[in-house]
Order: sequence, then structure tokens, then C-alpha cells
Amino acid sequence: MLFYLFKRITSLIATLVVASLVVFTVIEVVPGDPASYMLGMNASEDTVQALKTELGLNQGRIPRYFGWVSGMLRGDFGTSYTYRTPVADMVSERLMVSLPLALSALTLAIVLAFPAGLLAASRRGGAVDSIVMAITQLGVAIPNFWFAMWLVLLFAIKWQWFSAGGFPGWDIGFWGGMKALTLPAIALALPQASILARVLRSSLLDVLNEDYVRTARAKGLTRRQALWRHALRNAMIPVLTIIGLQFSFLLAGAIIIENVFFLPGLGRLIFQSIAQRDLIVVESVIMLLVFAVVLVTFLVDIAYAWVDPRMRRGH
Amino acid sequence: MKFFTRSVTSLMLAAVFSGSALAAKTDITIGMALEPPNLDPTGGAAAAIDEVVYANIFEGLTRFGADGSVNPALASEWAIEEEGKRYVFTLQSGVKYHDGADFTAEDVKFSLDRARGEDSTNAQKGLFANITDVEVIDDTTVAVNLENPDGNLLFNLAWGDAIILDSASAETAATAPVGTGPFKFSNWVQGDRIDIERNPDYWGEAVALEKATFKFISEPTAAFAALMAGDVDAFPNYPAPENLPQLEADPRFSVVLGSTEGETILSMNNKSEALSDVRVRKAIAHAIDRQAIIDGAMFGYGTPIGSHFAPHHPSYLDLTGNSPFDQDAARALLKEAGVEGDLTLSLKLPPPAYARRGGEIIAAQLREVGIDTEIENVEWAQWLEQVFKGKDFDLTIVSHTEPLDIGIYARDDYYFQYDNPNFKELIGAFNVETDPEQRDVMLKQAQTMVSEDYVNGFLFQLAKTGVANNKIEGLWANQPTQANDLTGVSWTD
Amino acid sequence: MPLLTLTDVTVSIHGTPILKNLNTSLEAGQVMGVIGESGSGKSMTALAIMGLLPTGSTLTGRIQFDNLTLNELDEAARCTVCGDDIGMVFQEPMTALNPVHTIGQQVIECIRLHQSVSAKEAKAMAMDTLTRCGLPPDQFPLSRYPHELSGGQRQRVVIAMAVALKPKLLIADEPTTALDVTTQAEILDLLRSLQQENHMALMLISHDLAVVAGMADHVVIMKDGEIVEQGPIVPVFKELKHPYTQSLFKASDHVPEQLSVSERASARDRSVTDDASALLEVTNLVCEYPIARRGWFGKAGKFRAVDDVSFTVRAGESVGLVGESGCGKSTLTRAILGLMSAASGRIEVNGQNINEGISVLRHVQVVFQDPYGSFNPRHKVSRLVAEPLNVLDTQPTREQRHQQVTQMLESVGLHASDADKYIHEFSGGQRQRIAIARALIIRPALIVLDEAVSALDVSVRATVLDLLASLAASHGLAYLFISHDLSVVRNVTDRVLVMRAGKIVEQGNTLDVFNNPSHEYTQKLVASVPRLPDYTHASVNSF
Amino acid sequence: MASTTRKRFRNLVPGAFLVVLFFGAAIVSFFYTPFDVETLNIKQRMLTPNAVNWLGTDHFGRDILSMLMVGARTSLAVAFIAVGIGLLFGVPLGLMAASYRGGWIDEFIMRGNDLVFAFPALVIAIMITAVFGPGAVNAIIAIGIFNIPVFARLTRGASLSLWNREFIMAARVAGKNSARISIEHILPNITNLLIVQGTIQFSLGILAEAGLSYVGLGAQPPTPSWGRMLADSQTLTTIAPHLALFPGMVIVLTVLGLNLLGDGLRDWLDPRLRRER
Repeated sequence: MLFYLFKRITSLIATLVVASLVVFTVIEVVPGDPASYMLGMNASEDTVQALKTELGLNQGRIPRYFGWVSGMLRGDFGTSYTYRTPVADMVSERLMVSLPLALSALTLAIVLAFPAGLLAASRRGGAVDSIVMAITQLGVAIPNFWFAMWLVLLFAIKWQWFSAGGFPGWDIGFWGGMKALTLPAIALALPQASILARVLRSSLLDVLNEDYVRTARAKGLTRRQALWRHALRNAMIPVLTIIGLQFSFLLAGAIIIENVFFLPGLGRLIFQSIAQRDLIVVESVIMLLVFAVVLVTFLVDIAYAWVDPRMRRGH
Repeated sequence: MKFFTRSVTSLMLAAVFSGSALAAKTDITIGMALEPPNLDPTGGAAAAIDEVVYANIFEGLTRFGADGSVNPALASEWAIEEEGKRYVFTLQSGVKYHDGADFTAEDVKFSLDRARGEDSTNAQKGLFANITDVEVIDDTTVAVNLENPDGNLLFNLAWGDAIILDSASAETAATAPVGTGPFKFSNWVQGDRIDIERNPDYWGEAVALEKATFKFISEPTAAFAALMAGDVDAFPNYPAPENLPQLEADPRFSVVLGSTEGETILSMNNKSEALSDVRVRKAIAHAIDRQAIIDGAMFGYGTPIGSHFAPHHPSYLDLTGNSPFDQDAARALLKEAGVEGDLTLSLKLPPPAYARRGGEIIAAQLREVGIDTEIENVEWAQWLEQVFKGKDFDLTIVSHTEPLDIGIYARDDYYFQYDNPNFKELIGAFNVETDPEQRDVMLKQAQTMVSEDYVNGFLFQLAKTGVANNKIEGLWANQPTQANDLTGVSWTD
Repeated sequence: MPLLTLTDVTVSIHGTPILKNLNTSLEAGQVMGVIGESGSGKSMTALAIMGLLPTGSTLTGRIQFDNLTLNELDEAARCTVCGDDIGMVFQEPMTALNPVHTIGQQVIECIRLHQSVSAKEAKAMAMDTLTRCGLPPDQFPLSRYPHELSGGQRQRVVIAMAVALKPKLLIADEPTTALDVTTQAEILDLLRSLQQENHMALMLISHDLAVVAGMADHVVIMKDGEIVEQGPIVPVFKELKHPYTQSLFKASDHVPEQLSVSERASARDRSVTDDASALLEVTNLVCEYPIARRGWFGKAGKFRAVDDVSFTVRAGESVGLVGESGCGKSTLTRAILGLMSAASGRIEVNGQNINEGISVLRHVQVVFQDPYGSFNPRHKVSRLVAEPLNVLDTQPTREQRHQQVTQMLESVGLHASDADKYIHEFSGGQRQRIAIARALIIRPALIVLDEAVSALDVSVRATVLDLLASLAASHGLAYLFISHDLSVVRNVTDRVLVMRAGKIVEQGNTLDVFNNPSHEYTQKLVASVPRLPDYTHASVNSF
Repeated sequence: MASTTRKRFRNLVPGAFLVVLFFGAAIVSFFYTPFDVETLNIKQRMLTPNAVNWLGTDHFGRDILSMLMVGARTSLAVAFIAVGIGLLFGVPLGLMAASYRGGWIDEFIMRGNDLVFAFPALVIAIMITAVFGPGAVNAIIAIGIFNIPVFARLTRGASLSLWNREFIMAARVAGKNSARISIEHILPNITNLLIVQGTIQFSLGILAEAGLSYVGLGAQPPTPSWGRMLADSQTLTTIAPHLALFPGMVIVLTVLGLNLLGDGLRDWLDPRLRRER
């Protein structure tokens, strides 16, 4: 197991190194200069040069790459060109929105998907199954930002139960913060819940066809007992994979939803930073997201081993 | 993973401390479409910076009034000496910065020198180009010596880029601004809002508000919802004109239409192959139906203009008659220029709705007279790079929001590349002219010259569409500069 | 009163009849053997009794167990009977256990489901049962997971679950089919002893007459969902009244006609005299697989699947290669076909090294085990059969190709018109004929038969063996006959190689090796093969 | 048997119907649209559905039905070509990885896949459009890049299990090399899977195009696309909800149709189900 971990961590680091090179190279070719963006239309060329020197943009590529990487290793992500604040502070600030949003959307998705998937699988071919399948089919097809628009129109403008956007910060209290995240979380969760429910159902149906479920039934377990005690845990592997993917997706992929609800999350930070050519922020946030994806994949692998003893051997 | 643990712990803390602030009538929440990138008006061009700090946190020697007039601020009075080449300012005494430091003439020298210095990062460095030196006479007297006589100096010093900073706190102004204004900075929740609070030690007349919050909502639907829900009390520059009729119908709100300094123009690259021909530029001007653009892009809010000049300015001339909507004239001009039916122009559109929506309408209008356009939507950074610096464009739409900025047509190498020596001479003379009547005549000449050369397609003056709770008074109706001056704002009950 | 009675049991799935009017009964403590080929409905009968028919099935008639009518019970009631009074063992031990639960958990679950005992008592009972089933907890702790056990050990766990509560009836559906012959013997012994100890009734379902013959008191012979004959074993097997029973009996110990033992003896003599025609020569062959590095300092290890093997196949000779799963015979096959490279040693066909380009493949072709997996389902038979023509230097014309395919199909007993069909239109036996046609089309001197008849029902197997024998005679073919099934090898080969753990432990004349095994392992192997007793002289009243 | 046949076509028929409907609309739009989508008519803007403009008009007075028909071209073409890119690059990579299974080429391809998967797709799409400028072509590239590892992984996985099948060994014994086996034997046997995955990626592509256009990075004006119509209508939902309703519904129905078609094809093409049912 230890050796297995070592191997996984080595490949994790390799992925990160390659990813950092890719990110840095891509960012290098992005057209647009942060200094002239910041100074606007009336700035003179020497003012722009002065600012470039101040921001460290006049250094060579290689020292900048190593400066960036070694900074990240020390937890120093550099200073935002436009906001003039440490990137790490900004990112932690934004994570305070993105992380709870991703977590609550994922929780919501799981809470909706599990009963639906279990119910559909246990009543395969029945009315409940058909209804669940129809709803999830629709849920997968609806663009989440479009769904979000209607949520806003109904719940924020018509009934005014929730605010239409923005995030007041956690200092107004936990529930105040959560209230601002409710509609976005619902909009994000709907398609994810649909996908998850479908994966769970089909995975369960596959597992229910396995010989050991028949063995369990021959022992005298009812259909339902066999589902809960023997099928569910075995059906978890594809479900865990999807949950892992979804978490990474929700962390970064909420960009559009963050735009709709005007949430100060990581996605918007990237979006704004690209528009403002705040490249140091873009680089660092993308690396952070890549790190999150790789880390989640790693954790999912460990979760496999927890679910399935066959994986514990180290392959 | 320092920041990671920090955010988790603060998340938990946030969960523990839950309280809510009581709304009182000395609070106000102002909606703004864009969040400032930082809070140092001397180090960035973003209008949003001034919209938070101007006159609230930072003050300059002079300041703009609501009507656009230039009034005393930190300088209580001034004298013009040496035929307009030396200005001697008498400063307010007893002024302290928010951190308790004293405001002195040294700070004026520091600030102005910093703004015009070699390694200055001031976006409007040009404002100070005429200054030869700043001379501290005593603690409350400072003299500014000029190279040439300058009728614009007091006006220039009223800009947000010319505010006075303390040398001790200038470096951190971007994130923790310390000024002399009636409000001091208290909190910035990035991506959401900035809070400022009353400065009890303010040197001037005390303000009515205890606290003010600037809340950033760019999404028009969210802005609408925020107003409806009462999360925002006023939106001085409401981003979605399409919703204004609904808000106007609501008895809780009043919609205030004012003017801005934003001349919205279809800029043309006067040195591009096709557009160097004045007939083509004139054809384009005739092809444009200004009212359709104002209706289609701005939902009716905006004043048509015929030159690069704000209609509310006393020297304004209505020159829209130079380029009425006349498709036949446009086609005839194109034929004359020999590019009939065979002209494709690039049209680069920055993000604001006036540009994006207006661009689509202009593209359709130009197509009607036989000009094809290739629309490219660009972010501001790209716009600056490609259009403003690279001059790689035929057409673009942009709103020039600086006050009285017709002087840009005299600049060398400015992005639309007008380059007319007569006009340069005119502006040169205007800059050293101090007689108001002469200045008025010169401004009118300048407007006419620009209009008759069809330098750009002049579309409309951007309207200031403010929405505010009925019970708020004292907000600026017009926008002589980009600011949300809260000094005179109060609730009526 | 019998323990189990089936009265007019008829089952159909989505309207297709699967079981037709079954009537039979089983007394307490008796062993009933159910015999049938694939598709005869024997497994479905077991599932019908357990109430585990697939969804969409309808059952009519009556299944009486003790005083319960099983097919009328609701799920809850049925679940109290199943696993308690009736236990069941399935065919496939590799998949019959839940991979994520320990064997202890699975046995204990069975106990606690039906008896209200404490966890501790249940654990003691489980340990006891597993010990009785040959898995003493000191060697096989309850915390083992199924993947840590071999197939035979897993089948013992399945049996332990089934017998933990000393059921009155144990249904064993092909319990040894997936196991090696030596393991099969052990499992059959275990079942027999458990049946006698607990005085259980046992319903033993198998396709193998010999397995049933060694266990059952009473046999039921099924075909196409019907019972064609049933009764006490001795009269049924002795008298062979029903023609189907007769044919089963014949086929199960089939010796291809054209190659009787005496003929083979003379053929062997021919080949022995002709040493020069050594067709396949394997010399000191070693094949290895890398195994993943274990631990920090572990070397990237190698598993030696074939360990210093040497043998020869001469032209026209039929050589058998027997061994249990994992002995290395598949690896050896792959190496001979040039599908994997050897770590050391040589393989020569007609004096040409096997890895020297594709021309050597003109002399060797192969027939695989799985009649379903050995054809590309997307190609027509004509293309499938013609595929090996690829090894020729000059590709035949379309015309020639067509002609050769037709000829080959006819020579394996199919029609020329079959060339335009897809493979799924054929039965398993027909597919093996097509596979033989494919192997023959380039007229090789040697055909490797990799378990080529193992997946076929006995009657089909007999016809395929006949075909192989006649082709050997007509084309002068040599066969390398690789199989785990000793009885088939015994009947069709001249010489045999016995392989174990990568080495050939014994080789020689087939009859000599089988009748007089010299190596300990061969002796055990031969002894484990279930044999049909000779019923011709048995007394009908002997039971 | 009738009921099982019906079951088999339960997804296929409505799915195919929707897909044909929208593809048909896209094709018809080349010859005929009720109104010209390039002509603006500001005075007639934001009309609700009526006898002349069946689905109403947008904020520039264009006919929404005509816009949807023309927009279908962009949305479908972007998604379609993006799937094509995924197939064109992903399938050969997957086949190659499978034929060198265990070797360094396999390892290289799969690690490359992991790397692409590690990047948040939408962020990279934004980056690409930031580098090359927004537009339909760059949207295609952005979406297409993320289709490559999907198809590569699927192809490799499916091919690996085929490589162990006996018919592949038979082909090897017939002297065929890996490349030839990949094309003759592996590819035909994974076509079904690729078609099914292709329809799924197609539907995801439509959603992705809509998302990119929604944030302004997809097709550029005056080219209509469904996502852009949604983006344009976003600020107008309070006064003219139908502007957002119709494009959104068209996206939902197309994606739904493609998913149903994918499921239907899976059921229809799966020989296992064909035999059993």
C-alpha cells in the first residue's frame, strides 16, 4: 500500500510539473498586456514601461517560470497585477465561495441522486423507474445556466425569496451565506444529480446481474436486502468516479453559473483575470484547479480501495 | 496550502459568528456595475476606482461639483501669477489623514511629483506634463510653476488622478486607501462590496451618512433583482436600460436621467486604406441611423451627437445636421469613392452593451448601403492591445468618458489617427488661452472641424441612467466626472 | 411423502417456453442427478425451485417442498425457506462470492439471516461450518476476501454458506464444471460426505454423466426443457431405453472411428520410424511474464510460466498436452503460435524458427476453445475462413479464394452457401467446423487444437472429434491437442505430455501414460477423472 | 415479441425524430427562412408570439423562428465538428495505445490523456478563446480538444478487451500486423460504441457551445447561434421571457433527442440485447 501510494504520488507530481509547463507556455502567448490594460487609454508608453518593470513583466521567461513555481511551492502565489493583492489571499477569499458552493451542489446532487437511482434500480421497468429516467433525461439536457435564469426569475424577482446574485460574505452568518448559494447550488446540482442517478441506476442494474447477488438471494435475502447489502457497495466504483469528476467540475466549471448569479468564486476570478490579462492569477488558479483535479482523482483511487478490497493489493 | 487551511478555518468561524446588521437610515448601499481592481486612483485607469474613492475618501486641491464646475477642495483659494505660469495655492489648515497624519504642503509636492515623475504609473500623466516644478512655500502654501500658461490647470487638478496622498501611505493606497475625505475605508469583500464609514475628524462640513456600501453587480438581472429586493438603495449608473421603464413604474424608485461625459462614437481608423478617404467616412456617417442605435442598444436612453462634444457643455453646437441618416447619400458617396458594394471593414467591439449591441445594429445598417463588416468581440485588454495601441482595426465603438476631451483629436498617433495640423494648432492655442470667450469660440471651431472632417461616426452621448430610492436626495444627476460623491447624500426620513 | 415434488412445472420467459411439464420428486436424504446438455433447462429448474427465475418469467404447476408450495409463497416467506431449509451451490465459484465482503461475513450473514443467534455464536458456527468444508480458520481466517482464495477454496465457501444451517435439500448446479479435475474430485468428495453426515437430499445438476454416476441414486435426464427419462440410476443407465440417453452415453466416451487405438498404434509406429519428419521441435523453451514490482526495493519480478520445456511433434502425429489451469499450457500454445516471444529456447517448425516472419505460419494453424469468441462477428464466413491466406506470398485471386473457401467449408461438412452468412447464424459445433476450415485453408502440416472441443456438448463434441480424425487421415495432419479433459485426450491422441507448473512432468505413449502413470502427479490426475462404471453387468436391484 | 420490439425503439424513435427535426431545420434554413435574419427592425422588437412571427421577435426585431433555424446550423456544426475532431484524433490514439498495450507508447498516450483530463475544460476553452479570439472555429477547437481523450480512452478500453479475444489471435496467426488488425478487426467491433459515445459527446458539445456562447466566447455576431440568443436575452428575461424560452427549449430538445438517440442506438446495436430480447 505504501509503495502504491508512493507510485501514485510520483505520477501526481509529474502531472503537476507537466501541467505547470503547459499552463505557463499557453499563458505566455495570450495576447494583451496587463500594464496597458491597467493604465487605460490615456497612458503614455513610458508609464506603461514603468508599470511593467514594477510588475516584473520585463524579466525573461525562464526566471519568471522558476520564480512562479518556487513561489507556489512556498505558498506564495505572487501578487495580482490588477488587484495588487497577494494571489493566495484572493484565491482563499474566492475559495470561500467556490468550495461551499461546490460542496453544497455536490451534496444536493448526491442527496437527490441516491434515492432516485436506488428506487429506479429496485423497481426496474416500473412506473417509478420510468418517471426517474424521464426526469433525469431532461435534467441532463437542460443547460444549467438557462435553468438558473428561470430560478432567478421566479425565486428572486417574482417571489423574492432569495437574492438574485452576489455574495454577502460569511461574516453576515452561515445561513445568510448559504442563502446566497442556494439557487446557484440548485442550478448546478440538477444536471449533476441527473447524471449521478443514471450512473447509479445502471451500475446497480449491472451489479444486480452478478452471480454473487444471485448467491445472496439464494441465501434467503430479499430483493431489497440483496440490493442494500450486496449490490450497493459494489455499484459504488463507477459512482465514486463520477462524484470525483463532478467535484472537480463544480469547483471550476461553475464559471457560467457564477456569472449568472454574480458570485465572487474561483470561476469568475479566472474569467475576469483572463479579460484583465491578470496572468499571474490565471496561471495560479489554473494550477490550483489542476492540483484539485489530480488530488480528487487520487482520493477517489483511495476510496476505491476502501470500497473494494481487491484494489488494496496495489494495482 | 496556507491559504487553503485559512479559508477553511475562516469558513468555520463564519459559521460560528452569525449576526446581522441593523439597517438604519444613515446607511446607504450603492450599486455599481463594475468592481474597481484596486483603490488607488493615481495608479490605474479604471473608472470604478474613482466611483468609490473620489470625493469620498480622497480629495485633490480642486474638485468637480455636481454641475461640472471646478470648486476648491484641499486648496481653499489660489492666485494665478506670472501671466498664468504660476499658481499659488493656499491649503486648508487642520486637515488630517484618516490615519491621523497631518496634511501639509509637502504632501502636495509629493503627490504631484509622484504623478508626473519618470517612473510614474499614473494613467493620466499627460495632465501634469506642463508642470515644471512644485514649490513648497510654507506648510499651507504651495506654488505650481508651469512651462506655458495653462487655462486647464485647475480643471486638471480636479481629476481623480490628481488627488493628494500622504507619502507614508501612498504605497498601500491600492488596497488600504488613506485619504483626507469625509469617509474612510473600512472593508473590502472582493467580488462583492466595499464598505466606507464616516470620518469623524473630517475638516469640512460633516456628512449625513454614517456608513456607505458599494455593492458590485454587473449582471443586469441581478441588479434589477437587487433593487427590487431592497438590497441596493441606489444604482447611480444602472447597467440595463431595458429595465428602466419597469423601475420607473415602481413608486418606490425614481429614475434620474442625466448626462455623462461619454461621447459614444464609431471610431474609424483614418489611416486605414478605405477610411482615409473622407467620402467613405462621410458615407458611413450617413448610413448610420442614430435613433435606431439609441433605441436598439440603449432602449431610448441617449442624446444624438454630431461631433465629439457633450451636449450639456455651454460651448456645445448641435452638428447632427452634418450627418443625417441618408442611405442614398451614403451609397452615392461610396460610388463616388469607387468602393461601392466591395468594401469589407473590421468592426472590433469591446464588452459594454452599447458597443456589442450597437455594433450589431451598425453592422446591419452598413450592410444596407453595401458595406460588409467583420465583427469581432474583444475584451478590454485585447482592445487596448489591438485597437488602441496596435491600430489594427477599421471600425470600433467606444465611449470616451473623460470630460472635455476633444483635445485627443490633436494628439500625435492617437488610435483613430486623425492627424490634422490645423486642428493641432487650434488646440495648441486653446490650451494657452485663458479668456473664457475666446475659449468658447475655439471649442466651437474644434467641434465643427471634427464634425466636418467626419473623423469618426458620432453616435450619441451616453445617458446617466440613475435609479434610486425615492427617499434619497443629494446624488449627482449628471456625471461631470466618474464619481459617486456621497458628501451631500441623505435620507429624507 | 417425498421432500420435493415438482408437478406439471412449466416456465416460460417472455412467452418463450423454457420448461415443459416437469414431474419429478426427490425423497429426503436421497441424491438426484439431473443430466442434460446446455439449453436443456436443468439450471432453470433449480432456479425455479429457489424462486430466482429471471424477471419476465411465468411459472405454472406446483413445486412442493415439505408441506410448502414454494411457487405460491410471497417473497418474505420464500426467503425464510431459501438458505435455511434449501441451500444452493452455483457453477462459477469465481463470481459467486461478493468480492467486497470477507468470507466470514458472507457465511455469518447466512446464519444470522435465519437464526437469531448472537454475533459470537454465529461466528463460531461459521468457523465450524468452514472447518467441515475443509477451510479451517487457522489456515483460512474469516477475514479473508474471496479474491485471496483459489477457485476450489471459493467453492468450499459457497458450499459452507449453503450447508451452514444443515438444510434438508442442497441444490448443486454444475458445482465442479469450472474446476480442475483434481479439485473436482475433492469437491465431489466433500459434497458426498456432507450429504451423508447431515442426511440431506442433494440435487446434483451436471452435464457430465460420470460425475452424476458416482453420486446419484436417482437420475433425471433432460432435453429441451423436458424430462426425457428418469428413475433409479442403475436401471436407467443399464437399460438405456430412451434413445437420447443412449446417445449421451455413447458420446461421452467417444472414440473417433477412423482412428481406433489399434490404427493409432500403427500410425505411431510409422512416425517413429520416420525421425526426419520432426514437424514441431520445441527445445528448452522458457517463457516469462513480468510481474509488477512489489515494495520499495522489490525487483521487477518475473513469473516463469513455461520452464525448460522440450518436445517434438512429428508429421501426421496426434500429441496431447494435458494439465490443470495455470500449468502454463496456454502460454506454451501462444509461444508455439508465435504470439509471444520466448525468454530462451527455440521453437522450430519444419526447421524454421517460429519468429522468422509470417511464412512459418503456413505450416501451423490453430483452433481455439471458444466457438463464440474466435470469430470477428462483423465479417462474413467467406472472409473469416480466407483470413490465413494472408500468409501466402502471392495472394490468390478473388476467384481462387472463393473456390478454396467453398472447398474448405464442404470438407468440414458445411455448405458453400454458408460463406455468405455471418457467424452468429451458426451453432457452437458449426462454428468449430468453420474454425477448422479456417485453419485448414492454407494446408498446414500442424494444427494446434487449444481446448478446441471443451466448450461443446458431448454429442456435438463427438461429431467434431470424428471430423478431426477424418481430416487427419485425409490431409496427413498432425495435431497438438491441448486440453484439461483427460478422457478426450486419451481417446484421440497417440502421445501425451503432462504439464505442471511450467514443466513437462511426464510424456509418452498415451495409453501407457494413462494406464501406467509413472509420475505422482499424473497418477493423481488420472485417478481424479470421474469414470462411468460399467453398468452392463450391474444388477438392477443392487441399491 | 411485439412488446420487446417496441421497447427497443422506445428511445430510438423519439430521439431520431428530434434530431432529424433540428438537423432538418438547419438544412432548410439554407434555402428558406420565414424572415431574413440579417435585417433588423428595431420598431418591431420583442413582439410576443403572433400570427406573423410564430415565436415572436427578438430585441432587434428579428424573427425568432428564423433565428432558431439559422442558429441551428452554428450550434449543430460546432458540436458535430468537435465530435469529428475527437474521433479523428482520439480513435487512432486509442487504437495505437491498445495495440502497444503495456508499452511506452501506451503509457505516453494515456498519461497525455490524464493530463488533458486534469485541466478544467471550460477554463481551457476560455483560455483558447482568449489566445485566439472568440469565434465558432475556436469554440470547435476548444470543445474538440476535450473530446480527444474521451474517444482515446473509450477506444483503448474497448480495444484492450478485444485484443484478448481469440479472433484477434486467429488474425495474428494469419500473420496480420497490429495496424492491420486494428483496422480490420478492432475498429469494426467498436464502431457501435463510438457511435453511441459520439451522440453523447455531440449533445455535450451542444451544451458546451451554448455555454461558451453564453459567456460571449462562441459564435460571433451577426452569426446567430442558440447560445448567443440566450446570452442576448439574458438581461431581457424580466420584460420578454420568450426571448430566453425558445432558444433554451430548442437546446433542451436537441440534447434530449441526441441522448435518446444514443440510448436507442445502444439498445439497437447491442448484439447482446438483440439476442436476448
